[in-house]
Amino acid sequence: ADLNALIWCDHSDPALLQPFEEANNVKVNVKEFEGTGAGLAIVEQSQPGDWDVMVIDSIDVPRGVEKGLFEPLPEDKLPFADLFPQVKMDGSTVVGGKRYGITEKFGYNTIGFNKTKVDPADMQSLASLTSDKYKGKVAIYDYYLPVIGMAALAIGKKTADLTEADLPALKDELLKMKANAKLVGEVTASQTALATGEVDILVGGGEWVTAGLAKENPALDFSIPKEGAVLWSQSLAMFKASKNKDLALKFIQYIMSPEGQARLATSSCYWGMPANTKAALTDDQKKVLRFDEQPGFLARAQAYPAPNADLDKKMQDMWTEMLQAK
Amino acid sequence: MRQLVRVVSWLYALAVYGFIFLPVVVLVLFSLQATSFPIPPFTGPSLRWYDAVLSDVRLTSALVNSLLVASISSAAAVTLGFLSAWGFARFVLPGSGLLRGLITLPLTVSYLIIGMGLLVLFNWAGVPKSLLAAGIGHVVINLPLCFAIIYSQMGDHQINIERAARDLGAPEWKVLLLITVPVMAPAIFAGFFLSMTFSWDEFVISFLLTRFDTTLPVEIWNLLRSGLNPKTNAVGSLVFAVSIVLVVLFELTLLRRRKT
Amino acid sequence: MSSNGNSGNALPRAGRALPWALVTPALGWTLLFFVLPFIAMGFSSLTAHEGGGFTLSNYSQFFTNPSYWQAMVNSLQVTAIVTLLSVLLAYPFAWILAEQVPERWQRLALMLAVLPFWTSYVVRSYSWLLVLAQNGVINRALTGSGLVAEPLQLANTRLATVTGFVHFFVMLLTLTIFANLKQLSPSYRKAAADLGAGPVRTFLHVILPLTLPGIMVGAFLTFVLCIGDYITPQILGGNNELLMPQLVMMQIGRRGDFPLASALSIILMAVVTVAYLACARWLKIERA
Amino acid sequence: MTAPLVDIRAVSHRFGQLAVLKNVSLRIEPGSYTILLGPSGSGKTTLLSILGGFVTPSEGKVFIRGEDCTTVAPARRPTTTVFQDYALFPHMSVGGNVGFGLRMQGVDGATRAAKAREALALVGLASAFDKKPHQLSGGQRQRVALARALVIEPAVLLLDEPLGALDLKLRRQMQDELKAIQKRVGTAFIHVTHDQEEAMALADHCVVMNDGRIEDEGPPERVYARPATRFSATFMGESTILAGRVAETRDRTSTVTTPAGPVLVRSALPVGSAVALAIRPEHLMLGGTAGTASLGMAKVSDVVFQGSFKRVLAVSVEDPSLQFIAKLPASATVQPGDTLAVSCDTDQIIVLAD
Amino acid sequence: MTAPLVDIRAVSHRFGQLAVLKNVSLRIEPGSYTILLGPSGSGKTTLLSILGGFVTPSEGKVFIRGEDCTTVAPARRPTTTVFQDYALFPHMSVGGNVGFGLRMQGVDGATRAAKAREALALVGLASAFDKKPHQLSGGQRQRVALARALVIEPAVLLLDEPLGALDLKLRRQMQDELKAIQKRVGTAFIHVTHDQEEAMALADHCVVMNDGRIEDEGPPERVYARPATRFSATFMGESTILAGRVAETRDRTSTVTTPAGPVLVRSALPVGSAVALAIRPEHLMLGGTAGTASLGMAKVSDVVFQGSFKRVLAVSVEDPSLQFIAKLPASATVQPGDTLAVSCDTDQIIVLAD
Ligand SMILES: Nc1ncnc2c1ncn2[C@@H]1O[C@H](COP(=O)(O)OP(=O)(O)OP(=O)(O)O)[C@@H](O)[C@H]1O
Ligand SMILES: Nc1ncnc2c1ncn2[C@@H]1O[C@H](COP(=O)(O)OP(=O)(O)OP(=O)(O)O)[C@@H](O)[C@H]1O
Ligand SMILES: NCCCCNCCCN
Ligand SMILES: [Mg+2]
Ligand SMILES: [Mg+2]
Repeated sequence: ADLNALIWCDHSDPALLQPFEEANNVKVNVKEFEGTGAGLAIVEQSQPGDWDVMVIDSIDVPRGVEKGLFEPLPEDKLPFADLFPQVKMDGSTVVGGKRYGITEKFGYNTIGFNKTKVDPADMQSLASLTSDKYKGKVAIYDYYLPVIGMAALAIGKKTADLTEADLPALKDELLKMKANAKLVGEVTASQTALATGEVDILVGGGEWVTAGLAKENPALDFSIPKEGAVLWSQSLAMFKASKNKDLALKFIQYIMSPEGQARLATSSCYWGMPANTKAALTDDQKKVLRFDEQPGFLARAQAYPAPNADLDKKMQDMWTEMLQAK
Repeated sequence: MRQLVRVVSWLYALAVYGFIFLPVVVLVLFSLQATSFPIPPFTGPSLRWYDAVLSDVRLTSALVNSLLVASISSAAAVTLGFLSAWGFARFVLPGSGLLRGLITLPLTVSYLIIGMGLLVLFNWAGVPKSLLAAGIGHVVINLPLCFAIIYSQMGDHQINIERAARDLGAPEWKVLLLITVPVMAPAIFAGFFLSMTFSWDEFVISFLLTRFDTTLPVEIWNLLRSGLNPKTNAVGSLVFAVSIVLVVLFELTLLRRRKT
Repeated sequence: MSSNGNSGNALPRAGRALPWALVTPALGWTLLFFVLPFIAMGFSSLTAHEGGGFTLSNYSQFFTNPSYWQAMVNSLQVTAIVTLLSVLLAYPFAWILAEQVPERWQRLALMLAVLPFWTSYVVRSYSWLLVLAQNGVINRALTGSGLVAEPLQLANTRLATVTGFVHFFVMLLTLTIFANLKQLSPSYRKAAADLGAGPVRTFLHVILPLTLPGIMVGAFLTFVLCIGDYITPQILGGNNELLMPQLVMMQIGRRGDFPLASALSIILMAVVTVAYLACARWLKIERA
Repeated sequence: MTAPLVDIRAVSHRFGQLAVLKNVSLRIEPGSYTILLGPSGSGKTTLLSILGGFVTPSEGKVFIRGEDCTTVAPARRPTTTVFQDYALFPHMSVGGNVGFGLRMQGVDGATRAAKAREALALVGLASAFDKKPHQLSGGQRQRVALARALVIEPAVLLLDEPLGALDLKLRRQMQDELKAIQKRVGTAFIHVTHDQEEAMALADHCVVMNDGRIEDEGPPERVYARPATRFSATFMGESTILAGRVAETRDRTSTVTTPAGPVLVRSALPVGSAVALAIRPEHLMLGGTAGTASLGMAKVSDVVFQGSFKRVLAVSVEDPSLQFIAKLPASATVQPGDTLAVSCDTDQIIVLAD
Repeated sequence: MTAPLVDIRAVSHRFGQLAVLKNVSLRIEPGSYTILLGPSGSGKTTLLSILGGFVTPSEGKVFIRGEDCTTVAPARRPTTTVFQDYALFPHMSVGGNVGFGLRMQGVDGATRAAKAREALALVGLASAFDKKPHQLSGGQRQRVALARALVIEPAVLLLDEPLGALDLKLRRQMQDELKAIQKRVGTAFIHVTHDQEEAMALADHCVVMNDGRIEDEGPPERVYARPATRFSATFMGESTILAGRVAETRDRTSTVTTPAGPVLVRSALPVGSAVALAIRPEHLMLGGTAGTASLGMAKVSDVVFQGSFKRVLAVSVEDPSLQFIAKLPASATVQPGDTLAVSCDTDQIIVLAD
């Protein structure tokens, strides 16, 4: 039987999937999506049982649970003890006392930059992103939640507390960023822009951009500025209607295993911190990911904003407006 | 004066050729790049990205999918187009002008809209996304094309040829098989070939209507979004090479046809 | 048209069903997979994203939210520029191929001119990104030769989107215009020359007006394909502005908002229809 | 008298509002060569299509060999059509074309090839068996179309302007061949043309059509010499037409007043009635007073040498709107500008009821 | 004698390897109507294109009004061409078409319209000014093309098979009109055709071409009555051809041995040389012994009534490969199967150097 997985692009790396496929003699069918909204829409358009596992923003796990999509995970069969405690995200992954998601990978939406082209000291403040000094040298990662989160940090708000009342100030901040920006791009476009010198700074960048490119371009780096950074964290969840729950569990176990974690962390689409502290990473890889600095980073990081449906739509419209701004 | 026109023409033509070939040359050149960024300086030549492409199962199966969808949907489009063109050209049907307009209408609609419509319809009807769904979409865009090409070639001369066959005792299906199809073969072939080309290259409908088994353009799009590297150049160059071989074959067979 | 009447075939009574049997599959297909989806999309566009129910809000959003209708303005601007530029570039090129290149080389020259047509469309846009990038071939050449001091911003601009589009449509239009020029009887040209028109006036008074219908067909095709395309602006435009297809895809890709996407598609369709009506008189297919 | 091979009874046909055939009746004898002659749009092709079964008439019936064939499909009629554009199957060899009808009858390959070769030999193209139609000249294609139609031994062969696409020299040559072939095979031919010379060269029976009606029919000599109507007098060869009125009738002879003066004709016509007199060009005499009927004086406006004769146009001095058309021997010495007496023999004057 | 209007001097032309014109020289007089007559591929269009300036000859020169025009562009020559497909500009009205040449000369709108109307009136189409070409019939389009060419008052009008696309009846009618128009305007017309009847109907001067060479030229009467070559004897009207050998020559008379027996001809020919004798159909006599030269007996194989005459084919009894073609008066009573004596007048025998 095949395993049908609704995933982010890092999971489509053959280097990650093939060992699992070979070991279990199955085929993993993957479908990529971008945001949680899109992912849930795909599920809605499918027949029950079409999907087995899903990758989802940790903070959005409750949205899936609300729709009755997910199956609780057997904690005893998964290496919960080995996870970085800060990224277990029990506030989101545990609903009604049951655990529906397990964090597999995390990182920061912060400032990515080319240290040979900018003053690293400037990168300690979010204010630099809107300063004239870097006009036209900036790219913005095209995903509204983390970048809105960064805008919130820049105006001194907590990402968890955002309400509709904050939108005008956030919009102001976003428009200022846009005025400085050369482009607003998805994963590859923004990575490419930074790597090829199209821009020197990526708003929303982080290890997920710079780590994978470190070999090619060691000048790429990221910082956690004094205002803090936005923590991204992705979880795995299993579908209640899955016809292959055993296999689904095996898959989650594989991803959470030290080998699986190492492969996921360094997958071709983007790198990121493994949630499992025991991930079988080489020293070089750990260094690139700044494995050892994590405790300090995590302390200053805030989670993704988690708007309700109404605010979410408003945020997206605000984002559209930012894109259209000249 | 004539000389001047000649010189200016040459320069202009060269400039346009340059414009047309610039991205292709760059594409192929940097597919041979040894490092991960397909931008200058050139670090190749190396075949590692070709290697990577050929060992990527998703890409190769997408290639097979694309060929399947393109050939089957084109065959369907050309069959439907041919039959209807024949019907409209040979018989007086009430409201013929309007019905012909209806068949050609999708030609005037953007692919995105056709894809969106099918997506909404299939959602509503509970039809799952699949290559088949994308293939249906491709028939929608190619049917009017095949119809228009074949219909425009069905002149009165062909009408008399068919009448002659009937007159000599051929039943309708023999007229179709022995006369109309062979006589219309060039137009049928042209319709099929164009459909293949369009289907082969179509992105948005396949993107909206497939799930994991998808077509090459969608897979290339996915590849693009998983990081900039010369693998994309390598796929592109391979596709280009295969297409050129097909086009040259097409030309040769067509030319031979014309000569005999 | 004169002898079209010939087609008035008298079939034996048993054969009366045949014509319908021939055209029904195509008509059925079109009704089922083109007209019906349209109706479905129409219904969908009148429902609310969350919770269903009849609403006009998907349409009113478009008209009241400037960042939405700005996408239409952008689309129309880009499409107009692309169509115009493509025709202006392709016409002289097709003319040179048809009239300046010796007959025996014309096929080859034309083949060569449309060869890149057969690279994958997605890959073609991506290649332009490489060409236009900050460190791309053009900027390297410009800075390397000292023509400019700083690399120009070419990628991630409307210019880049337009370039990618024009590249594709120059090939398409060259094909159609070339075919049109070749169809003209050589005696028109001879007659004009004979009556005292120089090359310029022959072109202006005879060749151009006679190829105008072909140009219109090509231009309309360009319009339809360009205004509905997602790939090129998405890859080359750098999200510095949104075009309609991007806005539509965003509704699906980001939020799965099919009703809004449907409404936007229908609005886009309406604009294409207006364009169609504007050049309808040139867009007939007739039998040879 | 034998039963007619084809019997068209009171056939009328309309395309939409347009009445194209108006109550046409016609009988075709076995082994005859019938020509349907008439101007463009007169309904010739429509009549032929009704015979071939491609069009079902709005009214009337068609009997072939005594059987009602009005609604029988083309394939099941004992007729075959040779189309003006030949309608050869371009993808088949000449042999394949000629053998097609037999193939449809289920005749086996060898017999088919033998019969096709025979038919090709009949039209003088024995060597073309393996060629493709596009390798043949226009005249050769014509003959292949003929062989293809003849090989299935139809009772009636229908030809729609079979020579229309050929140039004059080839047309003449093909006329001779068509006639010879028809004599050899004995099949009834019905042949549409608008060329009156072709009609005279080929027809046993000539049917003149105009505006959906049969104006005149009969052996071509009769139709030429004694046309039934004014239309047929001008369409079947040229004529000088004198419009006149009957002034006096005595003994079986009438005097008609015409613009060229009073003319005696050998018919008893009602006095006061309007008549038209037609005179064939070869019967007009210019200069001298050789003819028994004088037609006044005329000024020669044009003399055209046509090889074996001279065609002369002359304008009546009495009425400049009257133009005489005459054929004089090549040796005649008239010049444009000459004013000459015009006359003819009373016997040659054709009286047309106007 | 006045200087010729057009003087073609030793023109040769090759397309690649193919020699299409071989050393052609020709003079055209002002106001004349010249016909270039010849079979397909004989180089007529090429010669006309060289005159019009669309083709520059490989060798030789073209003088028009004494000026060397060999390499002058079409626009700057005093010639205008009427194309076989008319080449009317479909997007312009008839008036726009006719006025086009004047517009190119910078003539103002009002004058242009006036002149265009005049030219249209000349060709009998005054009312068509505002129509589009596609609204006209073939013959009308032809006349518009003529008006368009004439309005700029060329010294020479070139017409390439101007009537080729018209049906027979219309072609005849347009021949009369062309001739009349040419007389009215006085422009020299050079007209290409492969229809010998058209040539005779129109030409003042007839040029017979074959295989890139001029075979014969002169007034059509002369070319018909005394063709210079065997080709011209069969192309310009039919002839019976007797191949023979000169047996004896005495005084200015020779005896030629032919399949039909010895024939006397009035020329001193070298004894033993091969000659061909041509006899026009209207000069052959059948039955009786009216002619001065006896041609033996022949069996009538076909008699075709052609209205004003009968065309008779007869096979020589002496040599069945010899076919006589004769024109007899309509009143003749020969029947197929009759065996008759064939003769002609010695004076009518045309001697062709073989
Ligand atoms: N299928 C049809 N529908 C409508 N009108 C028709 C059709 N076929 C013929 N006609 C009209 O019927 C009339 C007679 O046509 P038909 O073809 O029989 O004439 P014809 O004598 O063969 O003329 P021609 O010499 O031009 O071939 C014409 O006016 C023609 O326009
Ligand atoms: N542009 C050309 N290139 C090569 N060969 C040519 C060209 N034009 C004409 N020919 C050849 O030259 C020869 C003479 O052609 P031309 O058109 O002068 O003949 P024509 O007497 O006008 O014949 P037709 O009566 O068929 O029009 C033909 O063999 C033709 O194939
Ligand atoms: N959700 C943002 C985390 C950063 C990495 N982005 C990957 C997005 C895949 N679609
Ligand atoms: Mg007809
Ligand atoms: Mg010619």
